[in-house]
Amino acid sequence: MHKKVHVQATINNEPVEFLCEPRQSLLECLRDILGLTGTKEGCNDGNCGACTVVLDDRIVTSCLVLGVEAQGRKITTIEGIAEGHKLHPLQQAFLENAALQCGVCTPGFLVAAKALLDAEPNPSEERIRLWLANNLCRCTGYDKIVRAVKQCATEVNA
Amino acid sequence: MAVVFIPTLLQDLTGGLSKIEASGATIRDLIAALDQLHPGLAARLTEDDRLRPNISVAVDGEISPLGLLEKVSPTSEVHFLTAIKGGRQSCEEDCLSG
Amino acid sequence: MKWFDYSAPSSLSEALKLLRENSQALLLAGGTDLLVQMRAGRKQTDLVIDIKNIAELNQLVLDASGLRLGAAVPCYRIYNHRDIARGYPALSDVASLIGGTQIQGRASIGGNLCNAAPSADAVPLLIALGAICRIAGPSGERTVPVEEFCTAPGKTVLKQGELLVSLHLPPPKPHSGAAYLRFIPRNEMDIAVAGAGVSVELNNGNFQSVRIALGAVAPTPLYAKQAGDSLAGKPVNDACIQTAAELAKAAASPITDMRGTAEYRRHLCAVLTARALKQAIQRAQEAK
Amino acid sequence: MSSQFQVVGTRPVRHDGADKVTGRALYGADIQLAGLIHGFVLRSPHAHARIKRIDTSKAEAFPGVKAVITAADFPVTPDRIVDLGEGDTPLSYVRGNMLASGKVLYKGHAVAAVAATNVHIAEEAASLIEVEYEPLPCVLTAPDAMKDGAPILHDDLRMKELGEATDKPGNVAEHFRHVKGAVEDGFQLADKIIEREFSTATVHQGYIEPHNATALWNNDGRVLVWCSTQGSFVVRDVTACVLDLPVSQVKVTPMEIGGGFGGKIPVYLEPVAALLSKKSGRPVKIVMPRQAVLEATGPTPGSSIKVKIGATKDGRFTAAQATLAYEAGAYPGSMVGPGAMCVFAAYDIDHITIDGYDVCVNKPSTAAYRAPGASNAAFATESVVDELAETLGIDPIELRLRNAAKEGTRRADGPKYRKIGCVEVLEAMKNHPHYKAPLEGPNRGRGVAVGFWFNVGLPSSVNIAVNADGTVNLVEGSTDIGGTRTSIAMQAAEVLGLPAESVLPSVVDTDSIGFTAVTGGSRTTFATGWAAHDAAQDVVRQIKERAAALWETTADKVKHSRGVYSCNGKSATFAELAAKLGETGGPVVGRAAINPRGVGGSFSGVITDVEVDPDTGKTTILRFTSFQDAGRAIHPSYVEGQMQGGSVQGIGWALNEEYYMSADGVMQNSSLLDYRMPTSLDLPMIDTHIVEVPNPAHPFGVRGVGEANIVPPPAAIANAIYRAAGVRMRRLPMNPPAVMEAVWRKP
Repeated sequence: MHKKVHVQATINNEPVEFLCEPRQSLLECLRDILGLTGTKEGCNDGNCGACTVVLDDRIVTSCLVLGVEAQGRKITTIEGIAEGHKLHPLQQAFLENAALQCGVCTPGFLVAAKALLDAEPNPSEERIRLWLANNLCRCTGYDKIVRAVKQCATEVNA
Repeated sequence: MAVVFIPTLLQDLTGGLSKIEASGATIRDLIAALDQLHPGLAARLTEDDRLRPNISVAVDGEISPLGLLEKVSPTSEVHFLTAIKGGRQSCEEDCLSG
Repeated sequence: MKWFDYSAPSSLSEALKLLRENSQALLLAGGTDLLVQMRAGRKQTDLVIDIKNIAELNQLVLDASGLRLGAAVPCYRIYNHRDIARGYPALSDVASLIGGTQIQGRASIGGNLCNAAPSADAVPLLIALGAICRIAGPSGERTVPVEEFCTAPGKTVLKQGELLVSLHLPPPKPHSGAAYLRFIPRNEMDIAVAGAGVSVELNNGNFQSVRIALGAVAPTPLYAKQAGDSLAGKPVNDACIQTAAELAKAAASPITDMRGTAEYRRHLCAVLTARALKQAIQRAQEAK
Repeated sequence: MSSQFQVVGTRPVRHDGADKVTGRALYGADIQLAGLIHGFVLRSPHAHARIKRIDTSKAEAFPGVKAVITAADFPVTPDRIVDLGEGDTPLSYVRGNMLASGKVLYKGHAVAAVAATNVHIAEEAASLIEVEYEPLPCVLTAPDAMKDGAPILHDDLRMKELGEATDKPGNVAEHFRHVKGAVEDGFQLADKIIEREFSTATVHQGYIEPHNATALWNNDGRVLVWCSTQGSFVVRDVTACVLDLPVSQVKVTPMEIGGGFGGKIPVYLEPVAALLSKKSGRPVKIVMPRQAVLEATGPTPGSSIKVKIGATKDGRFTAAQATLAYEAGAYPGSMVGPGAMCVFAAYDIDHITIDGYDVCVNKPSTAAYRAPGASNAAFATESVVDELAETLGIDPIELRLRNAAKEGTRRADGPKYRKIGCVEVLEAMKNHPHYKAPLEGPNRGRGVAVGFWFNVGLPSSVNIAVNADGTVNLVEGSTDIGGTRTSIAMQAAEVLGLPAESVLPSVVDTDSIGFTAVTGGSRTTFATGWAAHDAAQDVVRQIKERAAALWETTADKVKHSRGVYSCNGKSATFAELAAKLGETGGPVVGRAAINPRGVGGSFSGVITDVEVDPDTGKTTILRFTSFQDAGRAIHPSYVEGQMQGGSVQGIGWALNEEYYMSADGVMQNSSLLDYRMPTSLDLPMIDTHIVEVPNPAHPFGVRGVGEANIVPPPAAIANAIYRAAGVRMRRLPMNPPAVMEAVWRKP
């Protein structure tokens, strides 16, 4: 008989335990087991970035991580970006710049862009575009997304 | 009298005429009048007392959502339009996208 | 995906034991190729062995003997390593070319090599840099020059029960430089239509030695030995570069597929080889 | 611009913004229900084959499997023509595309479905279904499918002309023709005639969210559906029709939708999920894998187009002729109709003939994609116009201005234009700094093109309930793909004299609002916005009555201006009156259900600068400016967003996107790695210039902005590549190998 695996991890600064099948991706575990549906599935092969989460200190596509690999790791999802009722400045910048249309890629972009600004407070437009090239958006043409990230960087530095 | 533009592919019934004047208060009346002049036209434009699936009607440039019930004035221009997936309302209705 | 079990051994010996006991086991490093292939049904297994907890496969050591690069080291650790950026800038380039930011958080150079795709970005450069593969298996360890590692699309010299532990790069020589350039239709997130990795060692305005390797133009990454050797002792000028580029082109045997025609790929071999040589020469000239 | 409005033309934060930046917004795949199980669809490995036998017994016996269905599980109903919101289509085609019966017509065609306790089990069980196929030769392009002796998809298909069946069997479902004037006479008047042939590859809308559907066949017999769709009422009607239920027995709750662009109008999964639910007694969720999205939903047609235009020396177009053959995919109904309506729509030409062919091929059944059919057509026309401009020595924008369609111009398909903004768009392009800026450097070129999309009206319903705190709840049925909750709420706010934030919009299920057509055809801000305007007026009327009751006068004496009601020196704000509804007669609900006329078509234009690498053929977009007549921009940020999004989809279409098919009909690039949509690194900022020529019919002048912006980009880029590299590209995509090979062939 196949046995599920018990996994302990820290997700959005909370200790979490769950049971999963080894074949279930971290994305499936987040969404279907833990109810964290803010992380989206777009392609399930790492090419669209909609399922981006922070795994320890790096952004990854959670569709290409097995849930069992989360054992002992620290994960941040879109649900962990805002501080309580206060939106993160990047979330605010996305709203003010109309940097989303359908919004399904938005969680992935926010998680990825926040990781960039955490590491590099004032990236150039070229740097932003390169960093975000693993995140596809089909609605906006990226213009307003890049502007929102840039504006956020400028404001935080001001 | 209203001016009715006959689609190319119906002109076999009108002896090649592309424009016909006819009178009627509604499209239904107009088609009846046209059928008097050129028998067979009504059968090509309607079935079961509604416009055929591939036909829509425009009155004064405005595709009508009402079809046979659309009112016509004596100065109206009426086009019967054909469309690929055309519903009663218009072929434009099929061309929906986000 | 069919059910599989998962194991994450913390030592090389434990991993080798698991491999010995499960002949169909698959190794998981970054998973960016493996999980995609398993989901598409191209690979199946009853056991996935996660090799990321094994120290030898995570080493990243730069010293007088060169660079020891553990097979599971993810790309970002390579390009974030300042000394690697200084000593092996072309390797930093390659690590930042594979996939996008998220993929680079997981994907490893070792995985790129073991996946054995003809288009693997890291491999032509590893060949040009003269990398050696350290392989562990049931009968101990062995080493294989990287140009001999891939044997066919998706196939390598790894035998039953063996795994790639690390890659060893010789220390950079004075007046040497390397570069890898690939051609993709987009600017990121794409598979190479063709790629060229080169390393050059200069001596008083002449080429001392040159290694050239090509990607995506043969069933395996291709060491174009003749093209590189043709430059030894020759002056550094456009005519010589062009001659080597044409030899590289002649060495290629590409296919026509959705990424480009055979003719186009051959053409790109010459273009990319020439461009990569120029970049490597510049690096060599800037090096001490 | 104008100060006549308080809310229209401003840029408030969208009402659903907080939900969408925190991950709380619930999209179709996010729904969780007690007892939920997961479905997986088994798909054909062949592009064309007869199904000899299906044996599902092993799948049914697999542990964890709760239900298995095939086309045999559909209720047996006679074929008929049904109105499915997408036009009239035979039920057999709609049903056949959901689960094949008899034959599979494309690789990826659904043949069976399994529901199990998790998706991996469902997938594993599906692999145990035995399907015996008799493979048949396939045909993949319109020109090949039109040849004598081509493999035939539908044995019973006979070509139609104006709805009349002929006895011609084959793959051509329909041939139609539009004639204006006498085209041969027109060509006699020309000094220069250019005729060229073009082809475009099949491309996909590429929305990031895969199709999904969850259904529960409830114990009371009602079918409840949660899904991602552009039109909840279309899903309701199609599901009811396929399952042979009255529409009232189906309730569709539209979840947030992760992009559509026309591709989420057709229904693929909902009736399948419902049947699995009926069989298993459990709610069933199906999420399409990305490969299935590419292989088995509706891309937009590949096409073969011939365009011929004649002009006088001084640049007047005398005649134009086009033949368009579009690939319908597996079932009749390509977008050749609208393509034909748009092919010469930007020009005032006396003599035109247009022939259209709708051709079945062994590829997925095509669907709408943002101004469907028009980009293909404009690529051809605008390339020929550019070549004429060069030959005649006339500036390309000037040549277009000399021939621009205007009010009173009659299109070849019949209708005369009312007030349109074609000339205004061209003038804006001519005067834009981008067009005047020098373009320096080798291998660089600038191209321009224009495009048209007619937009649509269609029914919409809106209810507005007044809250005691002076806000209102606005309820509507248009799924919100790009911020339309806000553009609709803003129109109500303008009428009510309230800030946008005081109108709280909700998109609701099909039980809770009157019929509302799909979010498509650029209609939502136009038509549902109009309904919101009318519903708000209904509220104002009722509030006046309440004020009149308070002030002991009659409603006609009460004046309303910007949220303040007054009469004989007394005045009260909307909020003050809203607080007194209880004492003045109870709740106030305004409503409107409309089917508007007065649709205003939208013209668009592009100026772009490119650089072509002479060694690789790769095109880089250096600068890109999009122009569009919005009529009125309700929320300019989201108008710009539509223009930028459409532009970038057009850039992808132009440069890299295509269905790369093997000879046996298998898409070789069915992933987002190899179906190369533009990434952020492939693009510059996309500049926008909104033109506003108000639509005189609409209360705020709205035309609709969702689509026309994708029409000119491929042609503009082709024209720019010509100036950069000296080659006229007549096939899309103009990817690096194609450009390189054209450069090699250059004389």
